[in-house]
Amino acid sequence: MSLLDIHNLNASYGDVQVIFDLSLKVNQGEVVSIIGGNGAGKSTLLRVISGLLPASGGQIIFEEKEIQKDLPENIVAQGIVHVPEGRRLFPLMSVKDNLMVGAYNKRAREESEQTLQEVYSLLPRLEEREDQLAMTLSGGEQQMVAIGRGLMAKPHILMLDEPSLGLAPLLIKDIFETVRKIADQGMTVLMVEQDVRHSLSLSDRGYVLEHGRVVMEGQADQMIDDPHIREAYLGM
Amino acid sequence: MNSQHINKIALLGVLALAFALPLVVRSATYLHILVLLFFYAYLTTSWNIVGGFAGVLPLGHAAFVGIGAYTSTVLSLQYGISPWIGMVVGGVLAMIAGIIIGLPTLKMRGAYFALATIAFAEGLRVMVENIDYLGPLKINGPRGLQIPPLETGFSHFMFATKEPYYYIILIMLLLVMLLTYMVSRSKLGYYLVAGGEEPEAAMALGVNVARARLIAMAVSSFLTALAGTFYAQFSLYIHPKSIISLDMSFEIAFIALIGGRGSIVGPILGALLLRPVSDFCRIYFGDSLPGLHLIIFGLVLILVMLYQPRGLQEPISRLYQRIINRPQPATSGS
Amino acid sequence: MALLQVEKMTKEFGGLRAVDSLDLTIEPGQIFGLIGPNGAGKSTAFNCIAGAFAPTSGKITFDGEVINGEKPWNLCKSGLARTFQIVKPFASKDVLYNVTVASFSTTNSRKHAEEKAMAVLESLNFADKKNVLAGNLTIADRKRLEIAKALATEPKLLLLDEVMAGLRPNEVDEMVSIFQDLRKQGITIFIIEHIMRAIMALSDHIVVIQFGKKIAEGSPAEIANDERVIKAYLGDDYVVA
Amino acid sequence: MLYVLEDTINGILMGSIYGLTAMGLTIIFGVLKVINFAHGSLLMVGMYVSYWAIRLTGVHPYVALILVIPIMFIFGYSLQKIIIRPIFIAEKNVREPVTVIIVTTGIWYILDNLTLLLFGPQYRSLGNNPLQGKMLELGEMFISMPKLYGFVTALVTAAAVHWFMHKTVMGRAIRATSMDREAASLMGIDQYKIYNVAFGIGAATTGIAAVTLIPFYNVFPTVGVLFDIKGFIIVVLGGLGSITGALVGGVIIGLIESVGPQFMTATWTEAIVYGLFLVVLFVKPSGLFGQKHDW
Repeated sequence: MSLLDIHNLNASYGDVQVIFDLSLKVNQGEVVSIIGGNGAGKSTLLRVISGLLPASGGQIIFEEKEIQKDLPENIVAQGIVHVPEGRRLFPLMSVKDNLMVGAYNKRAREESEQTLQEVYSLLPRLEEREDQLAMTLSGGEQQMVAIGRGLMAKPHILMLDEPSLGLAPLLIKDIFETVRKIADQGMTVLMVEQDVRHSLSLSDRGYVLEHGRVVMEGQADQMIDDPHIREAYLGM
Repeated sequence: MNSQHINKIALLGVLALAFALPLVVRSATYLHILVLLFFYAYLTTSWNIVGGFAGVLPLGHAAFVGIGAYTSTVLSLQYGISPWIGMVVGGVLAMIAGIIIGLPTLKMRGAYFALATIAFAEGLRVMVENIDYLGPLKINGPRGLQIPPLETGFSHFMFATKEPYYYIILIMLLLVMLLTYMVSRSKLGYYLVAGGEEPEAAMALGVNVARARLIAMAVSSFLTALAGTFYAQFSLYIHPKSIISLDMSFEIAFIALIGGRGSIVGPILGALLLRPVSDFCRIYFGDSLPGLHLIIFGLVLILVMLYQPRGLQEPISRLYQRIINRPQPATSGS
Repeated sequence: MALLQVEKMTKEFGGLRAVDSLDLTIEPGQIFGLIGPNGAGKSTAFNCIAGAFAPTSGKITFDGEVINGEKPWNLCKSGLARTFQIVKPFASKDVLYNVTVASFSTTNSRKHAEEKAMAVLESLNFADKKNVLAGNLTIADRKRLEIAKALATEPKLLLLDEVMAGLRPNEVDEMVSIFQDLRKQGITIFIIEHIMRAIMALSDHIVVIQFGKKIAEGSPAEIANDERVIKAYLGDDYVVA
Repeated sequence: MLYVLEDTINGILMGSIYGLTAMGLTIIFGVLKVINFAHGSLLMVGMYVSYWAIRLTGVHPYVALILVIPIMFIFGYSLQKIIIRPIFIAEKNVREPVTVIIVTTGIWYILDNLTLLLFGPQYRSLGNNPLQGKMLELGEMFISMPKLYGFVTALVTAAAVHWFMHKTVMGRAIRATSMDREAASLMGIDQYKIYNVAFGIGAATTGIAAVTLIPFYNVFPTVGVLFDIKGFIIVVLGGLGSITGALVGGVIIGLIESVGPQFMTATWTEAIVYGLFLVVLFVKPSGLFGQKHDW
């Protein structure tokens, strides 16, 4: 049994169906990338898993329990943590307070001080800036806080939505390096990315989404140079 | 007989009933209640042009009632000018006030606009309470103004019985309903609705939303002030606390919200529902259970907002449609 | 003369440059595509042109007039119409009412406005839905309504912001043919779209932006094989085969 | 000259109490983004609770806080949970929750008139109490003791709220929710529970304000209306959502009301307050302090 198992998932915004009969799984300890062009439904998929958007059909099974009807706050409590697209930090709170809010769920709260030290040792820059307001950070630093905030929730699976979005190439390398470190510590990661090359190079497996459907899946190292991916992105 | 015919007959029937009512209702008390019912229906219909179609929430319309009432009363008491003329002057003054207040506030988010209108009305009330003389004009501060019933007759807008007042307010109500009906089918009406529902989209389609709202505000404040003159001539006594009161401003909004914002019949339904509650509670429970009608207003308001947020007009017109369509199932779409 | 000329347009949000010195030239009769990865600044550029906000610097000329920071309702009257990425129907009113709001921009008479609205609906094969409440339409129909509203303002230039997002493949094809028809009628089209298949099929000319800057422009075939474009979309380590 | 100084001091003291009465309004707005039109009624309820708590137990007015704070917290919490929450859920996708404003107006009408039914229209005053008529003599100036108590209480309450919002898990969760509801829910925060708590805290601070008022202010069913409108003015002056703004806005009003009568009849000061409000609304609708979360 996989850690996360998704069967025939459907989801809509109002009457716009965005996810069609989508199935996917993530095993314990894996890094899985979901890639695909703009508007393919990647972010929506993460929003459905984390409960922000209700599924209109299908099942999401996490640690052998159906969760597709649970509220976001309960899903976090069970160990699925979603680092949203665009960071979504709390702009007028300090870096440290942002991180501490991450440890809101009961499971994480008791160990929050210890987790904070772990996050600081992984991302030392955050400790230097712990009293700074989140809105005053650069884009790369904000993404680090967002990832750190996600780790504070003690995830069993960490879902990252376009961590490289809007960052300059050098910073993108930093971010992927961080993701690599987190994965090396044994964290299961489900990542949505546009940066095909980087994300697949640190993943075990990958899925390609197009129009809300899985059109390709496989071992990451085999997918990385597949010409079909280019076609999926550029339309010809 | 199709549903259009039934509609016409129903409309004529209601009109005939409204005009015939004073022949049946001989009690001055009931006639008084009916006059106030129409008065509130009129006010709410005027309110609806800006509060309903334009989708903002004005909560200070009593200010315009006050402007109308004071203008015509001062002009008639001091200069012997017929209240009918004073009525128009008051309307124009209220329109100017409406434009001044609307110019900066109609662009604001709803809550700010609501607060600004409340502050305007309250500020006006406080000022009237403080002013005995405005230049040569006697306002008489907190004591209010009494209109001595000297000469009756149409040109004096003064009558010995209630019936003429009944017909005047009925006709005023019908005219203002006709006007809102025409507005709702005009470019202005379309622009108000569009700007109220999706301002950004409306602007992209050529709608200057702020200007449309300002026009609506001007029309609405003008019409509201006319009722102020009526009220002054009907009650023969105006007083800042009663005519520029928050309670009146809120009651107008409540009637519209419960009846149905932005619909032509909504204000009438709301007034038919709430006014009798208020009057009968006052008559029968005024001493033993003071404020009962306001508790009922509050409860009805909350329930309507919870279960029929677009007002009672919607389920009632659905019910009406079902009744008139029952004999022969809906035939054609044209 | 170009219908729309954008010169050195820059838009900053609190120090962040969303659009950086962008130049675009749209000729009359063209279908002009603007693409770029997520967060590249496409929507910001679009919104500056459509008048939703004023650019920080630069010059936008439409039909011979400088339109920087012009109010949206005036832009509409001068012949520039737009659609919204998130469709914004007047939900409590029916389709005909929605389109009539738009056609009022050229007339004061309700009768004329309604007639014109009907003509637009018929041209889009949409007349049978005229009495349906906009709030009850399917997504494909809402997108169609969005286009009908824009057309009813009688535009010279139609700005389309992701009108195909959320459509099924056959609906996308239908949309593509609608735009091709519109071009035949002489309407110039400026389109932002994520569905590559559609934009590649439609456009005469495509500009690609990343980090607010233009990185490539040309015909669809040129764009699809441009190394910078491929790297922008697939990551800058991507090996271009 | 001395009179002006005395009036200024008393104006600042009374103004800080005004600020305290409006603090709950600003907290609730900061989190729910809703102007609670029933806020004055909350104050009125708080004053009746304080009045009866002090009357029935005979304790020093400020000791009654032990009862008033929890009662008002529970009252506010339940009001939000039972009446406002369903509307919030129904209007989840609406940009501006105007319906919620309307519903709070309904609550205002119900509370005020229910109180009228229960306690009648008469004015009640605490009468004999340890703070009644107490004056502090500073040279030749007389400073009202109950207002001085109120001033200190307002500052302590503001500091306590600030501490709570910054140093506790719940406080941080409230701040997070006020900045980004969706991101907060991704952190495991139940936004509706946060609204309940924020409403409870808003009502509790209003209860504290009621206790500071009751030693020198009459209570009657419509007492809230006076403070309701004053409260709107204060929070808009100071900037909706800002606690410092509420205190500063309150002090501005207090000063106008106490110093103004040196130069004009007292009722005119009220008109000036409305005028100032409209001017701020037109010129700087975000208020003097903007919509900053300084808590």
